[in-house]
Amino acid sequence: MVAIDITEQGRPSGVWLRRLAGATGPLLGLLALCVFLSFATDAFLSLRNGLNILDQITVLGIMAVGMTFVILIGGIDLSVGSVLALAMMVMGWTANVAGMPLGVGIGVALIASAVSGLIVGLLVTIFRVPAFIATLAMMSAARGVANMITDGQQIVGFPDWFMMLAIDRHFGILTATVFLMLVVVLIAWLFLKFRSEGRMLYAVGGNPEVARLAGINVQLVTIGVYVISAVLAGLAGIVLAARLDSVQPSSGFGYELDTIAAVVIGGTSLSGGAGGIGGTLIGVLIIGVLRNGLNLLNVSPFLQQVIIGIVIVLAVGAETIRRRRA
Amino acid sequence: MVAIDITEQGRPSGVWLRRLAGATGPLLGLLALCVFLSFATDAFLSLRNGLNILDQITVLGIMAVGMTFVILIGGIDLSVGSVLALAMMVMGWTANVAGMPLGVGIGVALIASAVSGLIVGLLVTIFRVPAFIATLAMMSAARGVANMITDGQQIVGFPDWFMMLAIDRHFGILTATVFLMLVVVLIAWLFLKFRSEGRMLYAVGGNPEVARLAGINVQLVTIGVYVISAVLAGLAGIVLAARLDSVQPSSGFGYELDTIAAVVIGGTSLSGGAGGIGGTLIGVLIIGVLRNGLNLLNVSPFLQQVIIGIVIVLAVGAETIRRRRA
Amino acid sequence: MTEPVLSLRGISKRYGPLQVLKNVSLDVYAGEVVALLGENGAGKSTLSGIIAGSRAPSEGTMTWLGQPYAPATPREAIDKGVVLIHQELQLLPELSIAENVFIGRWPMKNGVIDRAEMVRRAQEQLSRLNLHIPATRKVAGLSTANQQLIEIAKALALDAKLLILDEPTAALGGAETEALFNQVRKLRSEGVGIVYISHRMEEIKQITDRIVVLRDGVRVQEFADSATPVRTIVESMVGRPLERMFPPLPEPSGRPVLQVSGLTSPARSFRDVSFEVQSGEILGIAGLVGAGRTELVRAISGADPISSGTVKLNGEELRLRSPADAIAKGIVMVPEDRKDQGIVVTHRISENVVYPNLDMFGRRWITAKMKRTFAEQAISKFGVKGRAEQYASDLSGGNQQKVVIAKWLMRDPKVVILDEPTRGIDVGARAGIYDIIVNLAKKGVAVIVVSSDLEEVLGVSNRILVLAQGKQAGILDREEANDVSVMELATI
Amino acid sequence: HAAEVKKLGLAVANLQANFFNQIKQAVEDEAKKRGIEVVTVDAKGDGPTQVNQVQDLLTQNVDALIYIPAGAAAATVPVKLAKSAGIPVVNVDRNAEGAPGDTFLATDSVTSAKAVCDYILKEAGGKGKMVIIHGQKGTTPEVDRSKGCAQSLKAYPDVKVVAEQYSNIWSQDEGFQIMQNMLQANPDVSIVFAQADALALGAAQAIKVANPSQKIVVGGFDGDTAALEALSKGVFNVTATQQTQKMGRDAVANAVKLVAGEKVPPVQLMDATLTTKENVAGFIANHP
Ligand SMILES: Nc1ncnc2c1ncn2[C@@H]1O[C@H](COP(=O)(O)OP(=O)(O)OP(=O)(O)O)[C@@H](O)[C@H]1O
Ligand SMILES: Nc1ncnc2c1ncn2[C@@H]1O[C@H](COP(=O)(O)OP(=O)(O)OP(=O)(O)O)[C@@H](O)[C@H]1O
Ligand SMILES: [Mg+2]
Ligand SMILES: [Mg+2]
Repeated sequence: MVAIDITEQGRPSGVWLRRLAGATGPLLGLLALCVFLSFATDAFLSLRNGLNILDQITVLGIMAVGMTFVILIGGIDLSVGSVLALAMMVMGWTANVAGMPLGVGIGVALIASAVSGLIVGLLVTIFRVPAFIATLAMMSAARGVANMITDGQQIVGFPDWFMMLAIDRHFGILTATVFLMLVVVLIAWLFLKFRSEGRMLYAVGGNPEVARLAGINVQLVTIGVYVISAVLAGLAGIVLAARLDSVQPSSGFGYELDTIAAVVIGGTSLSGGAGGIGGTLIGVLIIGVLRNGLNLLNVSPFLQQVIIGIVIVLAVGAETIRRRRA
Repeated sequence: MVAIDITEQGRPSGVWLRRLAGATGPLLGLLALCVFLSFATDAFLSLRNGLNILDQITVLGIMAVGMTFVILIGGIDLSVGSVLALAMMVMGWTANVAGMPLGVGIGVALIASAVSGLIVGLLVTIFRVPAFIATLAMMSAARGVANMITDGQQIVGFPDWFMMLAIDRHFGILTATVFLMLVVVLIAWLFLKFRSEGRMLYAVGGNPEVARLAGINVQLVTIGVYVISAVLAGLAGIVLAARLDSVQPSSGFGYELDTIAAVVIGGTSLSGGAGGIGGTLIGVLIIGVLRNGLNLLNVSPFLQQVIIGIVIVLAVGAETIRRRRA
Repeated sequence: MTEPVLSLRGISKRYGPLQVLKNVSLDVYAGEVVALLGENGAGKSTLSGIIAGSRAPSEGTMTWLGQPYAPATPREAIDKGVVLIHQELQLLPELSIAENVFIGRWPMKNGVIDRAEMVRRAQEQLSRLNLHIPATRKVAGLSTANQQLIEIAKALALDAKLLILDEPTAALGGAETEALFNQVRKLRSEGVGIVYISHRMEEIKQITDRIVVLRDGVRVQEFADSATPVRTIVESMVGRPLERMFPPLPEPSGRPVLQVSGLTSPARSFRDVSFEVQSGEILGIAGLVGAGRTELVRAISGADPISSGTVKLNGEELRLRSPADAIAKGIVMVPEDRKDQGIVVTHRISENVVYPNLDMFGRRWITAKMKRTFAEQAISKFGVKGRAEQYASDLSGGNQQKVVIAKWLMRDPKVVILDEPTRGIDVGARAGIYDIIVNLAKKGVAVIVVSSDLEEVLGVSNRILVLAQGKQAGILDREEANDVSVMELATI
Repeated sequence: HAAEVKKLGLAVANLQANFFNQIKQAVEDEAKKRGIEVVTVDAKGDGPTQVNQVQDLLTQNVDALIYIPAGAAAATVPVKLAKSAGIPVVNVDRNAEGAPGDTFLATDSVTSAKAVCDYILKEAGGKGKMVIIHGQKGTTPEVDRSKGCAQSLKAYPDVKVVAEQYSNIWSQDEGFQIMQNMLQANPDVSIVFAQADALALGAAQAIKVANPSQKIVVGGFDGDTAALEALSKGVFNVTATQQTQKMGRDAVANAVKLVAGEKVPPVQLMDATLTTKENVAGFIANHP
């Protein structure tokens, strides 16, 4: 009855900053951090260090994309670190023990991750197990399986081309793995921002009942999101394997908190329905720059812990103060 | 005039099981676990093993009480493990380095914990930092400070009476530390159930705006709860020191997830406003019995991880299935 | 009357650039009921919130019993005897009814909560409202109407000297409303000052002594006599003459679109319901609160499962496993509870309007501009007072309701079900919604309107299905339907 | 009291560390050969967890306990618990000050670390800039290995230590990041001592990525399975291979002796063998 008018018209779009939604505070925090570090140490402000930081955040960045999806729908995924390890071990086993080509190993690893995510998704939707519990259980179980594959041993030695993915800086700039992360981030951003499936995540996170009544298949969306998160964790595992040229079942221990932290620092709300990839990227960068900078400054490890705590609070608290002023 | 609404008369209330609110499933899970273990291994069903299990859950139990409060108001506390370590180191330093009586050390340690909790509370209320971030920051900072006290070294050697608190089984049954845990649990249960301040936690967790409009000082309640949680974490640290007869800054690493898991397994909702101490006790026992039982069964460590994951899901999923039947 | 208990002088309220209240003054005396009227978004709830200490005014002063009065928190207001029943339900679903009634001020004995006393007193309050539910029951799962009554009981349990009721009857049926009015009259006779907010004009006549009208945040008029003709009051509210409430109904085409037969819910909250709705027809569904109307329409729209019976659309039997199935077939529903089912309050209007229509964008990229343009069409068509980028939580209740309706009518549905469509909607806008309903029917849509407002069902329906305790009591034609015949069926 | 060992308790610090995992496997193999049942528990690095696990082992009436302490430093309580249950304890790798086990098997970390540092400092020509990637700060191995390397450094006044950083969980990923950042701050580094093989492997990888013009000598510690293979490919230069197989075998043998009432020395230190590309092949074939 009512014709949809989807022509591009309307007011001039918002100030660029507004696109970042709740992440302006963290962005300011990130900028302040960078400015401070540039003055405090010569080593910080250089192309090479910038590329190093990108290298260092690749794994976290890829996982944080999946975690953003999960948190957007009001969920949580504690299993990412273990799924990462599982994927690594499956890949290593397939390639080096079963002797298949590494490409096959990568495929099998991603499938194993997807299955983990599927199990979590089914537990959350069909069996109504709270996401926290379902992913906590998967965190334990996937780690156990990862360990059992080689009885806790690491596997080393992959083809050279594989390691080169994380080493070779094409055109002197980007390694394949960093490029992969950037592509993942970009696709996720476009997906969330402009695709109807992406908008569904916001609806589900905002209020699942409203979403269901609006004809959105909440269960399917939920399952899909946990699968994506797990597959991205698996992908991060493969990147890590390339980076370390080895796989070990203890990899990714404790990564879940780092990943959730990056997402939440980036302004995505733990209660779901608000936030986005832009903020997550900032959150990931804050963590990456902070660790890099503190090491460059040669700050003692214990003091680093204190400073990291303070900076995280400042970056997020800045948002509150900014809003209060406005 | 208005006919009595039959559907809303409700079932006969007061069934004993219903008191446990959402924890009936987990309770059944716990019982099933105990029955299974009694048949599967001779070593399980004995007074001595029962007392061992109580010993083993003391630290987790005390922390889980504080965490229950926090989760009831819809918050989360990731800092408990670090605050535990901080309290241990403060106690150790005061007693063994500064040379004061151990009693003073304990007092100072509890004060240090309370201050950590107060800082978190203020960040959450006044600066509106999400609880996840505020406590994550405190987790990092408190660990750093705990490490800095002795530059990462442990402190050993406390008076004999102190260690005896965790070892001496009075009347052949309870150690002082287990007794302390039971007292903490009992007080917390009474407090939540019968004190108006306790009910306020449910109101704040159910809907902070409703609580505010009803005249409840939400900020004060919130700050109070984070202080209680931190003090109980500190108390758990002192118990742990007695148990280990030493303090080290790496203690309590990763305990936050265990503690949250115990509370959530016990049926307290992560979105706040529903749950209670009874459930938490069950959650703590499930974790304790499970670990104990798997060791007694001589299950290999890696397989244990898988089984723990599965049992946790079953314990919580049972609740869903039970509800669906009803 | 002597001194007013409460007087407001020059109260203004701004949200950023938006001025919501402008220089409002008001006196309330002991033992009177003042009606506060105005369109959706006129500022009634805002003013109530200021009086009750939950929001601060930007300018102006208040006096309470002759003393300067500026409550910083709701607690201060409650302690002074100023009590507000909020427009939105303020209950804690996981707690018992009794605990909700005494929230924050639980009766104590020996330092612990006196549960027996609490339950006893809560039960007493409930029975004053004719609500016979055990006070020990959890609030979760109660119908909206019963929750509203608990909300009222909560206020009655406080020792109020001034009671503000912000649309207390929006979710209530006639019987519950009458029970409420008895309590209001009792309080008035005890010398309590009462401010009464409602969009139901017939109630205003019944219960209020004096009428104050707000328009766009300005106090425009006062009628000292509640016998003032409704038309005059309404014109003062909307600022223009209002011709009529109900538009003439179209003739149904005679071609059945929706055929329901033998429909029964698993919980048997409705049983063996059969009816059909023709293209171009408006079927009203009436009944007492709890009769099962909501469950019935939720089942038809795929939101709840059915245990037996069939739903046919244009002769084709439907398998409805989810709302998505129903929507795909062209059956859409406007749910009764907007806050929990109709709208994501923390999201923008534009987002909310887009959610049920995501499929209309197909595989295209959805830009912010597209969403805004889409939403702007919807809100301008249905006269929502608000902008597309506004957050739903910043809209007045009535405007939120309009958004919920508007988001569905951007599609091309075959069957439109509206459950309590005008809950909380002002008279002017209500006429607009009736126009929308009738226009839908004129375009050949089959429309179902569920309402507890008898005047409304009678006014917009070609036929009226009456449910009584889940059973189909009968279907009345327009000619035979009136207050008496409907109520007779509803109460068997 | 001459008794026989039927059931052996093995409390491992952290199976995620290759070093401990190797010992565990050696213990289990040796026990199998002797027809002894082993109950293995893994504390995942947490001291209190280990106390619980030792309690559970005692509940199962093990005849002897092989105890690899978890946590930054050895806790005394497991030994005390076992003693009060009348069960002999073989400590491996770490020993608690107040409550030593009946015997203690370990690598002489100080000496071996000195050997590793001697090798890399000499290899680098006795001069240049050096960085040290420590293990988890304050832990016994970290302290001992730092001590050993410091002794070695005294003989090389021309070597300047320009940066020292600490890992938290001894992981390869940490080694990578720490080294990457160190190279950023000090591009002309030529000597690296990483206090564990995982850290060394990470550091070597970071060096490979940075592709510096100068040659960088990297030394590790432990003799992890994967590290030995890497060594054979020249990924890094030297490590000290701890005799994990021997430790595992000896642990079982000592437990048997203790239960049988025989006397064993309270401390049995063994050397870690300096391992380079030249002699690594033997170790890969047959881990000591
Ligand atoms: N937090 C807020 N921020 C911005 N605008 C607001 C906010 N709260 C209310 N408003 C605006 O204030 C105006 C008055 O709202 P109010 O809720 O007082 O109206 P009302 O008279 O109660 O309407 P209704 O009859 O629909 O309940 C509305 O236009 C609304 O959009
Ligand atoms: N979520 C729920 N859980 C349990 N019972 C419910 C729930 N929702 C409604 N009921 C009960 O089901 C019965 C039918 O309620 P329903 O809401 O369909 O009635 P209605 O005729 O639409 O009346 P109204 O909507 O005006 O309250 C009522 O007794 C109600 O209390
Ligand atoms: Mg209002
Ligand atoms: Mg209804």
